Parts: sequence; C-alpha cells; structure tokens
Amino acid sequence: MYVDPPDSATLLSIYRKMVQIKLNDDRIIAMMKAGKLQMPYYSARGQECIPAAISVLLTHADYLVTIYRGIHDMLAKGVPAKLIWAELAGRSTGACKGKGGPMHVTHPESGCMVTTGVVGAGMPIGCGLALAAQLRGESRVTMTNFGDGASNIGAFHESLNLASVWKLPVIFVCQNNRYAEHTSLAKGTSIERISDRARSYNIPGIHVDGNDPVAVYHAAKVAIGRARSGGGPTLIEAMTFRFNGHLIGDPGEYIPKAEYAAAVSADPYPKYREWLSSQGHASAAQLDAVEAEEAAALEAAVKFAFDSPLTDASEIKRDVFADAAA
Amino acid sequence: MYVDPPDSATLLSIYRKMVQIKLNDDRIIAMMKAGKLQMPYYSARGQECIPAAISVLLTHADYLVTIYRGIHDMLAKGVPAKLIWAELAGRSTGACKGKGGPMHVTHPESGCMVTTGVVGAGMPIGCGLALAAQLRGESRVTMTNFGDGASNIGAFHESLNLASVWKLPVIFVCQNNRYAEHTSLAKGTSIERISDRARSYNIPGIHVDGNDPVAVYHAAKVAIGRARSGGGPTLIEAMTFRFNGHLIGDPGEYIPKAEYAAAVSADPYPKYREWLSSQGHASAAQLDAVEAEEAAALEAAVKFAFDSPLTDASEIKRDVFADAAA
Amino acid sequence: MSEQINTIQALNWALDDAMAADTNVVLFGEELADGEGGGVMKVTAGLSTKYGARVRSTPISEMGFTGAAVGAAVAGLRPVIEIMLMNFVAVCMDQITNHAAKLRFMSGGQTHVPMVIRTMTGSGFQTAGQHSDFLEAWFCHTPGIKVVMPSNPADAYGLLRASIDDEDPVLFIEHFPSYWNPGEAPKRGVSIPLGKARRVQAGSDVTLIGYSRSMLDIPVVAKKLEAAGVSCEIIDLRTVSPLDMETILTSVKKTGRAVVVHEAVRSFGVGAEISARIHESLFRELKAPVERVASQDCPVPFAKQLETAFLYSHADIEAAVRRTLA
Amino acid sequence: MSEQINTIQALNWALDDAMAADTNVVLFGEELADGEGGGVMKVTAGLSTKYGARVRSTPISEMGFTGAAVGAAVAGLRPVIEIMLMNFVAVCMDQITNHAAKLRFMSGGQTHVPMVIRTMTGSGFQTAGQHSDFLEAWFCHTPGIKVVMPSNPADAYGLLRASIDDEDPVLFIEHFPSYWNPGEAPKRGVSIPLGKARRVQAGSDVTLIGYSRSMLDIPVVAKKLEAAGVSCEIIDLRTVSPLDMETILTSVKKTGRAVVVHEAVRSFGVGAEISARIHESLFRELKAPVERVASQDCPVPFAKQLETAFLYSHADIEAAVRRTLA
Ligand SMILES: Cc1ncc(C[n+]2csc(CCOP(=O)(O)OP(=O)(O)O)c2C)c(N)n1
Ligand SMILES: Cc1ncc(C[n+]2csc(CCOP(=O)(O)OP(=O)(O)O)c2C)c(N)n1
Ligand SMILES: [Mg+2]
Ligand SMILES: [Mg+2]
Repeated sequence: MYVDPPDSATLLSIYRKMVQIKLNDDRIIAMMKAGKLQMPYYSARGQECIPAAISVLLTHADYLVTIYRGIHDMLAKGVPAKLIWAELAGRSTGACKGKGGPMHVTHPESGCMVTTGVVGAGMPIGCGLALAAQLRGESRVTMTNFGDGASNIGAFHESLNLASVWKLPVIFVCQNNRYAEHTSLAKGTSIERISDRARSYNIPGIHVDGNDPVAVYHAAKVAIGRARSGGGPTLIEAMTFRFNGHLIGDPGEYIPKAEYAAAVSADPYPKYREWLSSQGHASAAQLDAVEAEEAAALEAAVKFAFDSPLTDASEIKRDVFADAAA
Repeated sequence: MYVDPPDSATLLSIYRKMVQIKLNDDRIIAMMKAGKLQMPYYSARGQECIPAAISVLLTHADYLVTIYRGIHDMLAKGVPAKLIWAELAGRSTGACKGKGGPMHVTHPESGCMVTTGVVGAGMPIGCGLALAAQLRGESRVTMTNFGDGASNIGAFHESLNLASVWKLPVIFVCQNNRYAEHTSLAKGTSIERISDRARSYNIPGIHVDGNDPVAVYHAAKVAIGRARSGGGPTLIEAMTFRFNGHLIGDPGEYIPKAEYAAAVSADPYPKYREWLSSQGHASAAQLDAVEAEEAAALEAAVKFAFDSPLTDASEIKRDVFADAAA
Repeated sequence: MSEQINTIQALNWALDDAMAADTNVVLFGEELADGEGGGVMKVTAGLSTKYGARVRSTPISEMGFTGAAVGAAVAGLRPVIEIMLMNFVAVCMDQITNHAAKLRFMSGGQTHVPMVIRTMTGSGFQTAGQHSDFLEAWFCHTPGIKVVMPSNPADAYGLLRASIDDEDPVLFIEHFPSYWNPGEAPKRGVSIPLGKARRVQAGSDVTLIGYSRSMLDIPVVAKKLEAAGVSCEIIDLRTVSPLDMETILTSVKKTGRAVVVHEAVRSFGVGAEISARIHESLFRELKAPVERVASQDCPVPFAKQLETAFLYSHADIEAAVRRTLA
Repeated sequence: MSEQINTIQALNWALDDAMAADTNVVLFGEELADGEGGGVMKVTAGLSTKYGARVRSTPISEMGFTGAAVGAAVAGLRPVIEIMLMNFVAVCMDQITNHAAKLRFMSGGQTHVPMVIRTMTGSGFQTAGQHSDFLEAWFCHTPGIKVVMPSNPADAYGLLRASIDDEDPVLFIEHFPSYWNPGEAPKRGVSIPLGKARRVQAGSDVTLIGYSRSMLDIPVVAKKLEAAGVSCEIIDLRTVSPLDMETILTSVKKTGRAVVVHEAVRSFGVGAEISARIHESLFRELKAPVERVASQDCPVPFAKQLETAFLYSHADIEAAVRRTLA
C-alpha cells in the first residue's frame, strides 16, 4: 500500500477531499435522522479516497458524469458544498434550484455535467462529452463513474465498445463496492474482475485497491495521461466498500458479518490519516487544521442552505423547454 | 478443413440441408425479381453450412431463436418449406398466416420459437427458452443466432452474463459475415475475434471456420453437449460471408472487390460437394439425387403456397389478444 | 371491520398462491430472492425459500431478464418479473413492446406470451425525475399488452392473480407510495377479472373516473362534494387498457358529466383517450365537456414543495367537478 | 412549376446547410458516413466526405450513440443522430425520455440538450410488426422533448433546420415510404418555426387535421368531398408536440367540425389528445363530436392485403367527415 507516493502537498490535497466528503456524509445522515432533510440518500462512506485521489489530477475543465451515489464524486471534483446542501434542502440557491435533488446534482462550472439515477446510463453520456472534447481538439478528459452492478447492463458494453472504436478521451471508473443494492458481486456478475472486461473492447483495464489513495492516484494518472494524449479510453476498477448500505435505512442483512467487519477494519479514512502523519507527510497539527477547516466550511454550507428561501412552486413551469413561461 | 469428419450419412444430411437452403434462396430471389413476392429479403446465401451442420445435432425438441436473416436457420431446423413459402406469399396456410412475414417466421413444432427483426433482441429470449428447459429438467438446448454487428449491442452483453450466472443451456451462435448492413467488422467492433468476448462472462468461446461444415459440426457438438449436461452456455463465432448483400437490392459498394472475390471463391457450397464426392462420402449420382429431390420439394412448396388462399383481411382482428373477436 | 392488510402483503399472497397453484409460475427480478432481502420492498419475501429456483434474483439487466421472461413465456412458463421502478422500463421497452406485445400476432397465434411485468411508481417520496413517472400511456398505445393498475390491497391481490392467469402479457403497475396503507384483506384464491372497471360508489351528478393513486384522492373529494350537495359516481378502472367503456359510458350516460383523474402528466395521457371516447359516444348526452385532472407537464421535481405543485391537488379535482356543473 | 425535389434530397440539403452554418452540428448513426454508403437511404450521402469526422457511422448501439449525443449536446455540440427505424427507439428510450428530455429541468436550467433524433417509419413496404410503427404518442407524453413530423420535402427542410437550431431535444420523425415523392423545393436557408401548424387549405364545413403520412391522404379526400359540396379546411400540424392549439381552435371554431387523421394506431394516440382539447375548448361550438381516423389497434401485419386493412383508407376519412355532417 501507498507505494511510490506523490509529493506531500498532493497527498494532503487528497486527504482534504476525503475529510470534506466524510464530514458532509456524516452531516447529511444526521440531518436526515433529525428530520431536517428528506430524500433517498445513497451514502458513499468508505469510497471517499477514489474520487479524492482521482480529482487531484483533474481541473474544472475536465468533465465528470456520476450517479445517485455520487456526492463524494461531486465534492471531490469541486462542486461547492453549499450548492449541494441548498439543493438537498430544496432551496432556490441549490445547484439545480431543488429540481434535481441528490440524484441529479449538476454544476458545469466545476465540470459536473450529468448525474443520473439510471444504472449504466451515464456511460454513453460520458462518451458524448468525450466526443465533444475530441472533435474540438480540447485536452480535457471525461471521468464517468459507476458501480460494480452497472457492469452487467447493456449501456456498459455499448459505451466501452463505442469509446474504443472512436478512441475517446474517457475514463470509465467502476467503484466496485461488492454489492449492487442487495446483490453480491458473485451473484450478478459472471467474472471475478470487472477490469478484465476491458479486453472485450481492446482497451486497457486496471484493477486497483480503492482503499489505497496512492494506488488510485497512479492508476488514474496513467489513464488520464492516455486520454489526454489521444490514446483512448481506459477502464479502472477500484475495489471498495460502502459502510452505510445501499441507501439510508438499509439494515444490510444481506452482508455477511465477517465481510462487513473486515471492510470496516480496512476503512481507508483513518488508515490514510495515520499513514500521512507516521510518514511525515503532514503533522498531526496540520491534519487537525484540515479537519477543522473542513468542518467550518461544512457549517457555512449548511447555514447557507437553510438560510436560503425555498424554491417557489412556479419553478415547475420553467426549464421544461428553453422558452418556457416564467 | 474437413478434419475428423462424422459418418457419411451425417455428412450427406448436412449437404441436403445446404442444398435445400440454397435452392430456396435462389428461388425466393427469382420470385422477387419476377414480381411474385414483395418484401424486404435478407439472403443468407453463403452462410448455409452453419445451420446445416449445427442442425443435424438437434431435434425438434431443441429450441431455435433466429433473426431477419434466418430462413437458412429455419429450413435447417426443419420448418417445412411450404409453410415458409405460404408465409412469404401472404397466404392463410403460411406458418404465421402471413402476419409475420420473413422476419418473424415461427414454427414451434420444429422448435423455431421466435424470429426477430430487432438486432440483438433474440439473445435474451433465447436465455428464457433455456431457462424454461432448465427449470423443467428437460435436456433440450436453445440455439440463438445473430450476426457480428449484433455483438455490439447491449442485449448481447446482458444475455451472455445472465446465461453464465444461471448456467443456462443456451448456445449463442454468431454468424460473422464480416458486415453489419454496410459497416465492416473493424469499423463497428473493437475486438478482432468476437468469440474472445466470451471471457468477459467466464464461458467458453469457440472461433470456427463457418465455411467448413465439419468444423462447425464439431464446435456445435461440444457446445450442445455442454449445454445438455448442465455445463452452461457457449459462444460460437462462425466466420462466413453473405453473397447477396445486406438485403436484396443492396449493390454492395462498400465491400472491397478483392474481399468479395475471395469470399466467392471460398463459397462453401460447391467446395463441400466436391469434397464429399472426392472423398467417397457420396457418389455423384447420390448428390445429384439429393439435388433433384430438394428441387422437387421446393416446387411442391411453391405450388402449395400459391395455390393457397390469401389470408383474409379480418385476420388483423385476431391474435392481438387470446380473446380477440374473430 | 374485516381483516386489514397492506398492498405489500396482498401482492405477496397473490404471488405465493399463484406459485402454489401452478408450477409454471416463476419470478425474477433484481433482489427478489431471500438472499437479497426478498425484494427491495419485501414483496417477494419468503418465496424463494419456499419455491427454490423458481424465484431468482437477477443481475442489473432489465433487457436481459425481461427478454428471458418473454422466452420463458413462449416456452410455456408464466413468468412474473419485477422492474424495480417504472422509469426503468425505458431500458427494456424493446422486449415489452416489440416482442412480448407482438409475438402472438406476428406468429399468427402459434405462440403467446403469458407474462406479467410488475413495476412500481409514484411521486411523493422526493425520488425526483427518474424514479417517479407514471408511463402507462406508452403501453396503452401498444396493442397486445394489457395494463392493470390496482388501487388498494384487495384489488392488488385479485388483479395480480388474474394477470398471472391471463394468456397475454400484462403490465401490472403498483403505486408504491401507498404500499403501506392498510385496506380490506382479499379473499384468497379469488381473482378479479381483467378489463372490468369497478363502480366504487353510485351517484347522479357527475362521474369521477380514476385508477391507482387517484383512487386515494377521488373519494375524499367526493365526500366533501357530497356534503355540498353534489352526488358523485366513482369508477375505479382497475384495468386501464383495454378500457371498460361499457361501465364508463353507462355511468356518464346517467350523470351527463365526467372528470378523469390520473397522476401521469396531462398531455397525451390516458385521460385524453377516455375523454375522446366519451365525447365520441355521448356527445349529445353530455352536459359539459369531460374534464381531465392530471399532473403538470414537466419532469417530476425533487423538492417537496415542487413535487406537491407537480401533482394535482384535491382542490383541482373539486374545481374540475364544479366546472362540469357550471 | 417550381423546382421539384424529394424528401431525401431535402433532408440532405438541410443537414448540409446546417453543418456549413454551424461547426457544432455533428451527425452520427448507423451507416451515415460515405464509406458505409451515406445512410441506408442516402440521406447523409456526401456529408462525411465534406465534413470529415463530424459525420460518423456507429456500431449497432442505439443506447450508446444516443447517449453519446446527449453528452455531446450537454457539452455544447448540436448532434443530429439517426435511429434507422422508429421501432428501434425502444432500445434507447432511456436516453431519450429519462435523459435528453429531462436534463434541462433536472439541472435547473444549467444544462440543456440541443440534439435532434431523426428517425423513419411507416407501413406500406411490408416490413411488418417491428419495422413500421408510428410511436410519436410516447414522446408527446414526455415533457421536455419536441416532436416534429414533416409531410413534404419543403417542410422536411425547413423543419429540420429549425429543429437543429432549437435549444431543446427534438424527435424528428420522417415518413420513409414517401421519401421519393417529389414536392416543391425548399428555399435554402429558411427555417420553418417549430410549434406552428400550417393551414394548408381554407374551408368552411369541417377541419381536417393531420401530419406526416396523413397529409398525403387528406387532400385527396378533401378534393373528392369538395366536388360533393363539402368545404374542407386542412391543417398540417408539422409539430405534433407541443400542439399549436391556437391554429386548431381558430379553425374548428369556424367550421364547428373536426376530423383528426394519423397512421399510428387509434387507441391512446395523438388523436385522442387533440380530440380531448377541442372538446374541452369548443364544447358549445361543436356541431358534432371530433372524429378520429387512425390505424387498427393491432401490430402491423406483413401480407399486403393485411397491411392495407391495418391502415385507415380514404373511405374511412370520407366516412368520418360525413358523420360529422350528419
Ligand atoms: C436501469 C436501472 N435498474 C435498476 C435500478 C435500481 N438500482 C439503483 S442502484 C442499483 C444498484 C447499483 O449497483 P452498483 O452499480 O454496484 O452501484 P452502487 O449502488 O453499489 O454504488 C439498482 C439496481 C436503476 N436505478 N436503474
Ligand atoms: C436495434 C436495431 N438497430 C438497427 C437495426 C437495423 N439493422 C438491421 S440488420 C442490421 C445489421 C446487422 O448486422 P449483423 O448483426 O452483422 O447481422 P447480418 O445482417 O450481417 O446477418 C441493422 C443495423 C435493427 N434491425 N435493430
Ligand atoms: Mg456496487
Ligand atoms: Mg453481419
């Protein structure tokens, strides 16, 4: 683990993103339990380090397509937390004015172009974003995220084939948390390593420990470099786990206790913090400061959201078409 | 070629099916040119030996799912030619009373269960037929046929994964004629050998020369044996060519002349006849007799069709639902 | 008061009783088996334990398993599949509309497809644009498939039993936000015939026509109107396609006024067909044009206040009735 | 007589002119590039030679390339894609209805999807159940996408230009059996606004409303009726959703009678919405109920005589008009 780490600043940037994601997740769940937020919420607790490590290699010009379980991806990519919070709270200041909700957060300024609630559907869309960049001669890349279960749906196949035939600058990131709702990997997926499916499309497939931000960083670096230089798509499979079930309220009875315990004991979040300080990449004081800063930023975001006005009901008449009456 | 052939009787059965398919195809095209039949017709001239060699290993109890380019598959499986002819001619005696036409010929008695005009759609259906056999403990197998282009559509992926996960007794037969409408294999398909895609589903993939009936026979024998004994699905890719373009009227401009010429010179039909007689599997007289018998049978089928009454227009009210008014 | 159960229980009973009565009944869909929790809403809880391999969890492959149901039904099984939420029919429309609905007709009645597609939908839980739509109109416009939409636990039981026994494909649409509402328990073993609406309440001034969710609202408004001296006749369609025009016309002939209410968006919805048919048949008898009450023509929004504004209100129903009386 | 061209030429001009006018316009679909013949009907002939990589043939992956168009449109391109025949929309509905149509709304107007989906359909060539359907009603019932259906070459040009320029997704449905019919040439560079119907002919007794194929039939019947003393006003909708109710109601207010004609099957079709709206708005002014003329409620049959019986006839239109006059 943590082999050949990048410089300490990068490592700390990754950590900051992980902190931000975790704090936001904890707080969303707390607010739901307190009855202050109501929605279907798919926590990504446990998966933080995947988008955190990838995103330090991206800019806002790069595109992101993510899924219902995607708030970690959005935060890592740079979607301002306050816009997400206002969205969840149904406020007019929300990223989508409260019309999209957690499953559809969009923020083009930071490159978060589409968030979908339909399994697999983001992959063809990612191809299209990449096609636009390719045709325009831009160097931006498109990251399109999905889960292990999504690798069994038709859109996965069509997208990887199309991306390969057209050599698109797109990176398919499978966050393999070993479950698709309540279905284990083995029950739904006929192959052990999803990354091996890349061979069917004559593209590289990378299997990586998603609990190791350094390993994810290196895998992403290779894939992003390939995409930027016209080398075409890559499939990355990052092994991970989601600690809070499929959605909040899921008691997770279908997960063997031993498997769950092992996953929790491999929680990348505390492990990475420990490693950072033990290796001297950051002092405990520095890490404490990051956490305090992110906690304060979170408070500000929550306050921004709940201080904002609720979106007016007349908004349902807008944005259906360009010319909709206000 | 022709390595380790089965007994002469089997070889001759294969030849008889090839003759029947070719004669029927020639005649359909002639009747279309004469204005006696009108329809979109997808000739399988050149692909005869694939279903011919497979079908000698099947009984009517085995299921077949095929596609718009499927009359060769149907005849090989045993759908009576007269029912096909009457169908094409829109007669009440047609397999489907003229309601389905060439793209939807169905004949459960000979195991021809579904014929589809939607690329890829037959594969999930084949899984379902195989599931029924599996649940009932029957030994029948399901053959589901499709083209090279179909290997790029989502249904292919979902079907192979599902068949693998459920170990279904289904054989996926890709008749790779190197073109999908006007699109060459290389332009639409990101991998050289479609059979290699089997690896993504942890099932066997067999690549075979579709111009060699003996090779196809052996490949099918292995796959059918595996399916019958509970070993699950197989993907077979049989390399072939279609001489009459995508559909009748297609001038085939997109096919390089040299490629076309090479394919024609590799036409399995005359080659196989020559080999049969040169190897002593059948005398020229025997082969002539087969051809004469099949020609006579074809005449009878055509006569049956055109002697039959046209389907009455009131039939459009029937078969929408079980209880439709007559 | 008679025994009360909720719709989840009623559906579970119907499936259990149908499986006990006919070994051809098989269930599949995502998470249906007990290892995966017996369905996300527990509708199929206990059934895999009781019936073994006849109840299967599937990969996330709606096209694959819906097509497999088509094939299994053609082979004589009676598959009951679950598409987890109605919006996901969009990934497997081809198997439903081009295959399930058409195979009987296209085969000239040689095959048929006795399958049931259970699916759930409805706004109210803030599941937003891709998890809330009522899309019944798409399937009503597709000859060859029936559309059944129960409004209470007892109907859910009786209609599901009839749907499973039906010889043709049935799309069975459940309103999941009312899954937990208690209602009178069904008499086990008794089916409710398809294609027959139910006159819920007799009245003389106006006919209120609804199905599914609107049957939660119509009686409330009718009660209020009753108090104000307006006598409402109420019809629960139960089967939305084919429509029971006899029951509808008998009622409207008497009252001279009709209001149709559904949760689906207004334009080009089921209400249009009902309105058109009533006008066509009873133009001279009608005292006022048929009114339609439906959701706003926009995607379903996330924020609570927007979601509420999207759906029709009780006041909308009342106003429509009053317009017919004006 | 002015210059005459056919619809294929008109569409080709529109695409060519749009690509010349705006480098953001890109085309993709099966066989569209010249290497693959420039489209199965040659609609895109010459364009890849002229515009290079902006015109692409795709694998058989409707879900993949339709989704890619969504992504490309979100990134600011203006993709015009081709779904070869309308029935195949069933394999990519999700990208159209859950994504293209909803992203503007769900993103709160931050993104939008200026793409055009061209598709073709129509009975008459004996292409049977899976290659002939008019399915516009599905999309009319989907808020967020426009549905445009030209009936002649000049309209095909002007409406396609407007569709490409539109800021929202447009489903552009072509009637391919009349592709080769000559008609007045369009004025190049001039768009025809979406959402506006065209009064083709003024009249006083009855309003005949149609679009696409029915505009081939309505004028013929109107001429015959004219000779018999019935004065027909004719409206070509051009855009089917959103409906131009102003034009429709102005006409029907004057004539007091209306007949809607479309090739799609009758039940739950577009005619129902138009009928319902006219009754709602002009109940007191109508002299007779609105009549609907449409195809029979069954799949499209293969045999010529059945296909003819499936489609409405001129006699059906005439009878409907006469009923309104009775
Ligand atoms: C087409 C489709 N089918 C089913 C669902 C319901 N569903 C939502 S999430 C999910 C599981 C997805 O699993 P995976 O791809 O592993 O992602 P994860 O949720 O584990 O992050 C399912 C089946 C859906 N949203 N879309
Ligand atoms: C979903 C879908 N898309 C497009 C088509 C149009 N189409 C008919 S045949 C065909 C080519 C299929 O090629 P292949 O799978 O190689 O089979 P072949 O025709 O060569 O036997 C296409 C694109 C279709 N029928 N269905
Ligand atoms: Mg997962
Ligand atoms: Mg081919």
